[in-house]
Amino acid sequence: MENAAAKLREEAKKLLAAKKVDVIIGYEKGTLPLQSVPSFIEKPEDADKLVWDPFCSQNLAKFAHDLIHQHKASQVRMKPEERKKKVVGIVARGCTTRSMVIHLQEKQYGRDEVVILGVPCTGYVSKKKAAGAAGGEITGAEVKRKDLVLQTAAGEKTVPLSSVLSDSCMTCRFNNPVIVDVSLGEPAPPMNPEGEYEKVNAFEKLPEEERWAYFTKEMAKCMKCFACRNTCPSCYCKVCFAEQNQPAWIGVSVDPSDTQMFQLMRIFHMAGRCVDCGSCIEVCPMGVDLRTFLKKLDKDGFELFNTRPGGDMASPPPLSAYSYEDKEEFIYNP
Amino acid sequence: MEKRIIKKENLAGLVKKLAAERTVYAPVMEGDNVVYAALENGKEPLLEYGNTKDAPKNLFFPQAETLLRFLRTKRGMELKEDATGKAKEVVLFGVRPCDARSFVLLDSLFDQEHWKDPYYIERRSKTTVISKGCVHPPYSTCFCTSVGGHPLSAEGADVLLTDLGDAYLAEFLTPKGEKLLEKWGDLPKADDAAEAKKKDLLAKAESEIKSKIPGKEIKNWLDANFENPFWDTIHKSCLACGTCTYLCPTCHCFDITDEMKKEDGKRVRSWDSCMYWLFTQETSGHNPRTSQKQRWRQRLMHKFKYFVDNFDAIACVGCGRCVMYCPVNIDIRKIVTDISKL
Amino acid sequence: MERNPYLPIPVEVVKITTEVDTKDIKTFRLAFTKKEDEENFKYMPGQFAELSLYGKGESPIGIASSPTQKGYLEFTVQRAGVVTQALHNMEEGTPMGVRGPLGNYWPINYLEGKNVVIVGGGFAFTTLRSLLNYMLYEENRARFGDITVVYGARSPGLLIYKDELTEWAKRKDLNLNVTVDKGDAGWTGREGFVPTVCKEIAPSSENSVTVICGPPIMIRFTLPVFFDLGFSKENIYTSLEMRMKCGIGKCGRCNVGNKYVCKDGPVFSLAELDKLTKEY
Amino acid sequence: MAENKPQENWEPKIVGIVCNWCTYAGADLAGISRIQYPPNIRLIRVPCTGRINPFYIMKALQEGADGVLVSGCHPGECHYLSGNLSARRKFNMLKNFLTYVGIEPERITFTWCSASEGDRFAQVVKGVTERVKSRGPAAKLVKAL
Repeated sequence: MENAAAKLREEAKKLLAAKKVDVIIGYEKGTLPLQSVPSFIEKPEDADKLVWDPFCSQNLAKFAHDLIHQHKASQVRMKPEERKKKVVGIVARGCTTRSMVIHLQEKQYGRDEVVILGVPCTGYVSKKKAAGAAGGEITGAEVKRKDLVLQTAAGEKTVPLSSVLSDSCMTCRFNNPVIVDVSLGEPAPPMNPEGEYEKVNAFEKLPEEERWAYFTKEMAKCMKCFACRNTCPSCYCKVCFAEQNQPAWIGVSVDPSDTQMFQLMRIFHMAGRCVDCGSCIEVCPMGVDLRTFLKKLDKDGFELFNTRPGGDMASPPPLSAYSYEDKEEFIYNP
Repeated sequence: MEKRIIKKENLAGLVKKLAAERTVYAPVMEGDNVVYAALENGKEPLLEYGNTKDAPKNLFFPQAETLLRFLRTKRGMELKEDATGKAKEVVLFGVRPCDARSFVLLDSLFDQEHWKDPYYIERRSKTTVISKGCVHPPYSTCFCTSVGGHPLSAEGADVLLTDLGDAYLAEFLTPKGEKLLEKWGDLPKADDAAEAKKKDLLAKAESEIKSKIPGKEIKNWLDANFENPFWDTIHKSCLACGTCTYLCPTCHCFDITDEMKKEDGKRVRSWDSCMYWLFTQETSGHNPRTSQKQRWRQRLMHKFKYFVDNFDAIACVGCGRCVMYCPVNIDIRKIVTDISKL
Repeated sequence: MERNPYLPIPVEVVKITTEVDTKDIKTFRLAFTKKEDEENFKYMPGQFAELSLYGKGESPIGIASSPTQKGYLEFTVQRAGVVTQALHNMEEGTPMGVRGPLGNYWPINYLEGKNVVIVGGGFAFTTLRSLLNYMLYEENRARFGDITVVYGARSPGLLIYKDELTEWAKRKDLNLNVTVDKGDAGWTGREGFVPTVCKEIAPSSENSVTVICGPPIMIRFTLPVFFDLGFSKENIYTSLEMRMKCGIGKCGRCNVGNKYVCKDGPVFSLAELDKLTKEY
Repeated sequence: MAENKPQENWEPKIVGIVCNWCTYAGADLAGISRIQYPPNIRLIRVPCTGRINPFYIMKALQEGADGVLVSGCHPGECHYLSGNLSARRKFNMLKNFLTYVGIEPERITFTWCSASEGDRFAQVVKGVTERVKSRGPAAKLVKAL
């Protein structure tokens, strides 16, 4: 992992110095423990800020999309021949590259507008799980080989790294980049993708009322800050349905149905587009369990249409394709 | 002002006694989060906690509040009722001094001489605030002393509880607070020793606050530097979510929307956030704050300059929620410190 | 305690006038349902009010009538968003609400004894019309010096208050200059942009104040003309526009620097605007 | 929220979103042929089932519909060649998803019904009304003002 970080800085410097990219989106150290936060490096000498560690949680594909689109928006009034292309370098793990595959399939930018610095990934630490393990405020955190050492007011606590990884990482099928321009390390060993749908399978078996009770309980936590939507690389609509007012899809009032509606609609918009990067869950300040619901769409997408979102450039997103042979057991016949 | 002593084991009982006759909001554990909730259905108030995840402003300035109701009639839409005059007497228990201070700041906005906000004022005047001092600052991100508060501040509280170790010192600061004392009955009077101990505890607690920011000092820079390259450096990783503003005890911007269902309708005031692009978007398509850079500048300026200009106080109480829960760790302490070095 | 400022005052639409050929600007005359509301609604030219349509929302609109016109309020509204669309679909006799008066007003006291130059463009002429009618009112006219008006629109069909323009043109105590960017077959008046016309008329800056309201592009090109004529920034007033919700300085979106356009504005002199940030 | 018990004399409100070319014509045929079917359904005509935003279905539930029926041309008969095939994928996932979160599956029905199947249309509406009736008035997702 340390090797990957060193190689990352070196490659970033080269790319910036050679002006092959205008900016590198990576991670830098935050002000709090467990935080490696998005960073935007524009000068080669700043590349030393870049880090790559198990605290790099966010899917950076969102920023690649935003930067390219902001740049294009700033040039709409220019003559076509005067417009400049902005090339974005991006530190990308498996899920980040999958999101980029989705962007490319959905024609959000060209392959020549991004330079992918692919990093092998062994998962990132879930802040919620780490907080649970520490049992108090974490004032310092450090990775020591396969362990995470947490400092708290009560003292030091060591937990195995594998026990505090994000749920998405533990069952990740794509922890190595699926598309890459500059590779920053040997492929990482596989995680445990077989257990991917365990939770969904168990949830499906619950009685209807229990499922509904769990759904409403989780959604009751949501305060509609929209952090989940805004961090999601697949949520890039210029005007989100949640903001439309002619007509308004969701109301502002405190009635639970409005929050439930927002989440149902957002989650369903992820059908065939969610790469299970876990960013929405990681950023949620209230700790809403979105994954149980998002993963169901992933499972259905695979079982019904045999696709894995962003898995490779050649396979189309499930809802933008069709086949005469698609299953239709759900169709009602009187 | 009455000063009494409450034995540690009695506090929960006293709170429940209040809860038996009126609604008491107190920090409770809901799932993994400590939040304010009404003590009903046997919910237990938490006595040991850092701070709640949500700010208690929700009680006076709810996330969504009905301003008025109307009805569709044959003539057209007609006003049915004004939603003021409905608030009940409640007790808000266990507020940290920083959050209690936020009420004073919100008062200066909602309870101005001209244009009083009846909804806020009504709830505020019917709520008795029992504050719980921080003899140990609960988080390393606490910075109340840098923005005009301190860990045992009584500002905004009606009753202040200070944990003396073996018992609580209870100071009944306002007439509203003293009314609670009548309900609680005879409590032993506090002596000078308790007072002296509180002073020591305050000094100790203040020294334990390691996070310091030059909150007041940056005002001159903000006055002169609306345009400055520094503003290009903070917003890049911002997700433009509303976490910081929704969790902030002093953020008070809102939206007003009408909702209809069949013939009934209501006008709702709901939280809004300067972090959203829609916040200032005009119907014409013009938007005075088009970029996240401008929105971040607005947020910072509002807290550390505009509010100071208008109300002579920084609109930040140093609770550290925005620091702890920002998804991308944009740290207002760092920004303020960076500005002071410019 | 003062009246709940969020509670609209009940009014009724009594008259709707379509102002322009494109039919997307209409003037609504609203009469108070209760007599006491009418007496309490004391306003000055330049102030605005929130037009409140239950079920649709509210929209801040400048008051186009003058306080000297008793018994009703008038608002000239362009169809643009949810509320204004609904307003345009309304019929005479429908009840609705008004919240106000809100904001500050044109500096009437300051204008007294001075010559006044009114410059308006397009449909931003509404509160200027209020000011003009206020000053032209019999009892008020003597309080002010010479009044010069420059009013422009893109085409003759887009001029608003056509009847009043005809009336004003007949008056001797008013120098009215109506111009259009481009005339049509029936147009016998002046052609030309507002800044050009201002330059031609060249009102004296001696003891004079300019009140200007219009699209930003017009303001941008007109101001230099007045600076050249010797007008100081203290003697040029304009009105700002911002997204608003509460109208009473609380909801936090219409601020320019530490001033709220709804409460401390919308009227500012250029000298005051210079002290504020350029974020509007 | 607890599920409501079917009340006496309660009649469900069902929103039917149907395609212009097949099912709407089928409904017409049912009418012309004087085939009786329950009056609980309110039809919304859209050009094609492929045009139906899944949000419409969720929104109908929020606004208080007790059930939603979506019906279009049989696969292979779409006026726009493949609209109903795209729709089939969407609705398959939607139905599974809403059922998964705990919405009663009987409330959301998808079917095909061609312009010549007036009889089938009546049968579908009859069946759907009974299915919805068996679950009582909708309570989940319904917005209270």
